[in-house]
Amino acid sequence: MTAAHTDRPAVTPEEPVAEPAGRRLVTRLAATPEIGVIATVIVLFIVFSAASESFAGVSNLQTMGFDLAQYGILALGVSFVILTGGIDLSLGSVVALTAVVSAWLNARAELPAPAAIAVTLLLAAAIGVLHGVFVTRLGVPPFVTTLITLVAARGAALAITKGFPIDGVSETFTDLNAYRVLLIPVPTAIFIVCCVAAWVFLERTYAGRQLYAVGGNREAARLAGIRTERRIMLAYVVSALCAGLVGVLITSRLSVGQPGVGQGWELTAIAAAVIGGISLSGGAGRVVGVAFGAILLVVINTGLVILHVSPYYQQIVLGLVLAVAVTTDRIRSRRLARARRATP
Amino acid sequence: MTAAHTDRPAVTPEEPVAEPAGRRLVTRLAATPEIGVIATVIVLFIVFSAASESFAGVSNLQTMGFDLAQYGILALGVSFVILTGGIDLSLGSVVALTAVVSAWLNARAELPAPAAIAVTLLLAAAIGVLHGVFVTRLGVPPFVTTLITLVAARGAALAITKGFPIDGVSETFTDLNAYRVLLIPVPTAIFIVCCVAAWVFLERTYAGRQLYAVGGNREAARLAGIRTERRIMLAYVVSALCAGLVGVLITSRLSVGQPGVGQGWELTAIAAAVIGGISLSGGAGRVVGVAFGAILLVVINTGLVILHVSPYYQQIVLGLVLAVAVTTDRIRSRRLARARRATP
Amino acid sequence: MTGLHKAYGTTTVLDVPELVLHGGQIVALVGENGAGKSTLTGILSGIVRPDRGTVEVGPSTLRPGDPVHAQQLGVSLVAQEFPLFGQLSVAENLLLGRPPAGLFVDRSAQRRQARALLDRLGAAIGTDRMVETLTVPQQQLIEIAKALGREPRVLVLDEPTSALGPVESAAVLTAARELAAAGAVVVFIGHRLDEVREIAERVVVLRNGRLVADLTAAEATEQRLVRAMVGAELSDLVGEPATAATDRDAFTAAGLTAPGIGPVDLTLRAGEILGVAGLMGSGRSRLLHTVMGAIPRTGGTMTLGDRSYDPGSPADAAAAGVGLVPEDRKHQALLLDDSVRWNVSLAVLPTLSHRRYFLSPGRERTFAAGAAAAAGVKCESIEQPVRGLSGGNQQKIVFGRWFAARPRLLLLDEPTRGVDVGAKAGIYQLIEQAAADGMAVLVASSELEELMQLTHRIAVMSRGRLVRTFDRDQFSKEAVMTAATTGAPR
Amino acid sequence: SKSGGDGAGPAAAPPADLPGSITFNDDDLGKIAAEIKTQVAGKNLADVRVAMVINNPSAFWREGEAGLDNAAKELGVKAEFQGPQGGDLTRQLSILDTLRAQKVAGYTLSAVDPAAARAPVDAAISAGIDVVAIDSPLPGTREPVLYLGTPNFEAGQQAGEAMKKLLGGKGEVAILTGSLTATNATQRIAGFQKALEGSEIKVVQTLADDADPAKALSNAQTALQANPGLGGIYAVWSYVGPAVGQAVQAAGKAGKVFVVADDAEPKTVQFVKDGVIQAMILQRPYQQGYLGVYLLTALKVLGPEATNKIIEPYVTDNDGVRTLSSGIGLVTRSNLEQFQAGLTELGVPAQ
Ligand SMILES: Nc1ncnc2c1ncn2[C@@H]1O[C@H](COP(=O)(O)OP(=O)(O)OP(=O)(O)O)[C@@H](O)[C@H]1O
Ligand SMILES: Nc1ncnc2c1ncn2[C@@H]1O[C@H](COP(=O)(O)OP(=O)(O)OP(=O)(O)O)[C@@H](O)[C@H]1O
Ligand SMILES: [Mg+2]
Ligand SMILES: [Mg+2]
Repeated sequence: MTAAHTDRPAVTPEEPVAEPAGRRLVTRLAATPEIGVIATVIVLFIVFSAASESFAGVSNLQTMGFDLAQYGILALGVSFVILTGGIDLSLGSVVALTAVVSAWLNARAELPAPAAIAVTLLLAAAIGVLHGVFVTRLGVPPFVTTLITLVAARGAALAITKGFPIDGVSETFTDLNAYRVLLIPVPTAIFIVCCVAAWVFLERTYAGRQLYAVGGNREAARLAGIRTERRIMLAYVVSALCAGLVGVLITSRLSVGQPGVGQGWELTAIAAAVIGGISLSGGAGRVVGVAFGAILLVVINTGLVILHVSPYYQQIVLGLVLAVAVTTDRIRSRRLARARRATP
Repeated sequence: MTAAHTDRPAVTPEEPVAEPAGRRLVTRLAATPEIGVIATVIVLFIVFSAASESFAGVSNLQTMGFDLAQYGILALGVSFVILTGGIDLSLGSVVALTAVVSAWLNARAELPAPAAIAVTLLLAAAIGVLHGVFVTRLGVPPFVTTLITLVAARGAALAITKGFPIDGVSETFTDLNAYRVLLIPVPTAIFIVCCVAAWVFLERTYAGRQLYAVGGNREAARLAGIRTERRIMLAYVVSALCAGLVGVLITSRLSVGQPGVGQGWELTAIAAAVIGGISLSGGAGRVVGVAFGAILLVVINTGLVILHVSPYYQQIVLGLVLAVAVTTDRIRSRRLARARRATP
Repeated sequence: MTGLHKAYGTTTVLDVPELVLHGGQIVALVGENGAGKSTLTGILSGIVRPDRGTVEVGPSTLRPGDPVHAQQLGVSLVAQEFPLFGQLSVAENLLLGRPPAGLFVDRSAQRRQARALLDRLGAAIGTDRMVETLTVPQQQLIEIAKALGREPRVLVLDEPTSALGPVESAAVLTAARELAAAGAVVVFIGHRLDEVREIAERVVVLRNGRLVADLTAAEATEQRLVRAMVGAELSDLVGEPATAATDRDAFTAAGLTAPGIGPVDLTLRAGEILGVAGLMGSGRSRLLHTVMGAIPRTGGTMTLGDRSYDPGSPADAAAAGVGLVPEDRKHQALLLDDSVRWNVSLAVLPTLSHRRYFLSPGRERTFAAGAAAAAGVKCESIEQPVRGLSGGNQQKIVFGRWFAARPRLLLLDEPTRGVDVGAKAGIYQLIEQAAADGMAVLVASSELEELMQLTHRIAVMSRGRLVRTFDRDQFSKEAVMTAATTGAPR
Repeated sequence: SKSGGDGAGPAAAPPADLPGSITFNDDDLGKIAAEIKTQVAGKNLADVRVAMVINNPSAFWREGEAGLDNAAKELGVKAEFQGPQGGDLTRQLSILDTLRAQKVAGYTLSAVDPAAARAPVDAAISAGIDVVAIDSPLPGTREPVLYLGTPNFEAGQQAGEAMKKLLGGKGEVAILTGSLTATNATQRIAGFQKALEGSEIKVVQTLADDADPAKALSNAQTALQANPGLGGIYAVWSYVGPAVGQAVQAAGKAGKVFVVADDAEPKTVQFVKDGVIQAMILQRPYQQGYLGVYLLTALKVLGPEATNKIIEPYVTDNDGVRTLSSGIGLVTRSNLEQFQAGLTELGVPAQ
């Protein structure tokens, strides 16, 4: 009777039967959902390096490293929320608020840098918890919840500073930005660490897999005995913490607490995540994609400057590049799908 | 056998059994999902009018009318897209682009105002079609599709003007704004017309119903013989057209084509729609809610100015007001749900 | 279980003073659609919170409405709608609910355990496949394997075999028996009375939420069960099609091919009911989807009536007069959060509108009420969201939708999946009515008896092809099964 | 009915005691340019690459870009024009670092936030790249950076003085600005308030529109309704002037509510003609672009000493910052034509 099954075609296991290793690798690659964004990054990188020798130079790469740390960490954080099927629009404002608060604590309240940073991160976490409560307990849509914070947090940053940057941040604080670990700026290093941590959590821990489950089918997850509310709460806290971390890094980079910083970064971060393959309907997407999504945006932005594109034209060019990248990627994956269906 | 069926309790009409008309109205009201936002609007309006006699004054109401036209029309447009389960982030940028283009056509290319407006709206429609094609044919997520336009359209506006406002718009063009229909500014009147049109389409035409169906369960709609792609396409065209209309109204209001206009309005519009009860997962929500969602935002914004709230605190106050409004509304609807379950 | 009571709004859907289930026994729970079976089992497994009453499992009392606690007490449920995670692998779906063994996932162990569970059901499904790429039947198997994996003390199977072909059903029933033999309680909900009587040692009958009969297997004759369920005598189920098919060709497919199916040649005459049998994955659904234009066909020609028929989309098909009742009502047919009215009128909206574009609410309401009643839908009001309806009632709504559209060719994929005997007979009548009115009907089903009762001919599919067609006089379970299992290889 | 018509009537001319001035500091700066030109004559300038980094791609800087291009043509050096999209602070810092990586000879910088710009500027200087601050000074860098321009604070102060004269020293005013955080806005507002100190003029309302021209108009209209006794409005940022002018005109308060606006957008100019706006406060972005290139070229080719020798006579010291003022222009109805003639002469793109 089991025999009767095993010879049934429709349900043969995934892997196509023996195939030359070479071709297999290629097909495997073509099948990786993230391949599109990765390829784009590589292509653009080559193009830009060819166009200007300084592009691939250490100091320029380091500059890109700083930007990458900012957008990348935000993208990672928001990915957690998106995986649960939610969204976090508050990132940019939380960055501004935490940037200002950390500066204020350090410069005005004269807390030593580490203490100031710790307190700031606590504040960020608290914001995350608040989001979690609104979404899980009150059932307010994530979009609305975080939109309110988008307004309120920005407002708070403004109210604290009355619009003037907070100066007088201590050396130790700004050093966070000055140092390099084997040529890698500290913020970039932090970003890399975050990537690894996120990967381990999402791919290799039960909690991580459960996060996917919650995003994939919340009711089912509940019935399967998963503590969905905790997972969702966690996602929002992670997201807010990342924003707080970026806020701290910015203040250390600017050496002042600037309330105007981070305007619209939430969209950049979400864009990076989505371009990297995180599905906005939740439950699908991987860390690699997010990382490369962020890299892509940074590479394009720097490239435009390197190529002397007039600031009046940079945005439209950026838009066109993205359009081309996305379109080609879609066409690839559709080809793939068709090919799949063709082979029965 | 047939007997076995017909003696089943046949389908009963919806009206629940007799209930005192008064109580019935109340319960009906409490059950309307939009009641929360409507109530908030009324309360705030009373508060503000009490606080300052100029608030309810004709000329201030007219000013609010202009703002309402801007945000309201956008909110209506984006609601169509959200109902299909999509999102349109390009609104603000399309507003800027169309504002600039219409001015350019009228002032530089010296087209008569009506022609300029017509061509501009055509452009807007074209953008909508483009979105539709990306989403339906290429399967690019709406978020990404419209995010690209957000960047590109803004870029185009900047590239066309080099940041310069385009001056020399003709009288007839600006008159669009100057005239009043029984004290109601033309743009506000246009908004009202749009509301009615949207209501008729969504509630009273089968195409509108199919739009809801597509948002509710796209596969089911498809298998039920609905041309899902056309409906989705329609939604994006409507959304873009609304943005174009707003762009035209703004140029006529400012009497110059300003590339900087409309920054971040997509969020305001989406917020209005969502606060008004449009579900971001698609397939649910009504025009009344959207209209009042927009009114709410305009009332708060103007109120804060009228009450001389310090500009450094306005945003944070706005945030708090929204938070309170949303929370109380959620609590109401949960109470209601519980009450429903209680009555045997 | 004692004093259980559950009401939604004004209607009491369950009122069971006492029900005791003994270990080591398979108890069948039968009843019409909407009788309260899923509600009862839902309460038992903590998904549904009763208004009154308690559930004791062994010594301890179940915390009402707490599915996690229910699982801790060893109650595990195979629900009517399978709550699976499309984006996770089969293995993860099978094991995710388990209390984590430490912080990190041991994937190889996960694979091994998953494979073991699947083999118990003889399901050769790759453990790394993403569940959303699986078919409905396969998903049902996963769901069952998941429940078995919890080594439950109480196993509830809510229509486990409704989506399965004969072979798979057999495997599931064996597994259930083994579990019972090991001392667990197995509650089995089903509408196939023969199956019920084959497996159950005790049969409990619900009607309108009340316990109306509690019989031993011996007492439970088909007659008695049906009387108890329907509360009325049923003229024994339709023996054979009332009307003979005409000789006008209504639909023909020649060399029809599509991803994974064909070439398929078949001819349907007006008024004919053609059954499509086959094992799961044999291509029945895909054939229907292809005819409906939902899967782009790669070759061959089709004619509908006397015109050539080339649907680019289901919309074209619907316009040409073809309708499809899909097998997965939840994902392929229903707007769960919308009203019965919306769902019933979905396929005929244009015809309900006046001046080409505008809906007339009055007309729609009368139409919807009529269509719902005609399909024998049980609901408080046509404004009630369909999510609240029982599985069978939901199925009837989908059927009502298409039947009201009066297409020339009606495609039915598992049309009576999860539909009770009484309603089933009703749907059969509707189908025959359709045929009598000159519609051509193509019925894909995993229930051979159903096909043998209902159809004029049965076409057997295997590996995407039509391997053989039987006329009524040739009908025999054995022959059909052999054709299905040993279908002509590619 | 058609609104605003009532306001369009002939408005009160600005009080006689508000003379315009558009001499800026062009004579001195012109001398510097000439001197540099003669000294670098004959040197190979082909591979001198300089850049101008603005704080925000906006109309204001088109004049500066024209200056940049003219100077580059005259000297035959390569000059590029850079700025962060949407005036994003960190993007500007990245641009500065990118320029450093590209080893340009030097750049002029209008910092989004001077304090924040310190680090990258220090890095640039230690990498041998010359930096000249334009628009707003760069205090606190490791090596003092020459500042070419007019402090926004000073511009705001000028606006305040003008407003004082217009109101005769007492009344209610409102400030309408594009931003409450951007340095050039905060500085101007601070300067404006400084100028009003001691007078009986009080600022009853400050409104920001987050760089949104439409909101600027709504703000202006609401402000007029919220403050019936309003006597004057200071419009910070270029597009705010037209918005205010339009609101005032529509409210029929032209000449009753005095308006002082920054920058010379076409509409603003028009409103000055019509007497709706009484004064425009102008900086000299043209010179900041034009002389910027000359200074950077000199610093590169002639070296610091020589360059300093040339500019020394004209440099002033504003609390520690070596400053070459580009002057401030006050344009009223009296000197409008003259001003516009000047611009076209400089080859600034037609407005
Ligand atoms: N969430 C709900 N809201 C309102 N009514 C409900 C809800 N769930 C179930 N019902 C009603 O309770 C009754 C019993 O439903 P139940 O699903 O238990 O029937 P069933 O015996 O499982 O039928 P089937 O055999 O079709 O699955 C039905 O009439 C159904 O309409
Ligand atoms: N509408 C469809 N579009 C594309 N592929 C489909 C479709 N329906 C089914 N398939 C694929 O066909 C394969 C078999 O699926 P499924 O068993 O549901 O259809 P089937 O072969 O007709 O099975 P059955 O005969 O049990 O209906 C699966 O891989 C499934 O993904
Ligand atoms: Mg059921
Ligand atoms: Mg099937």
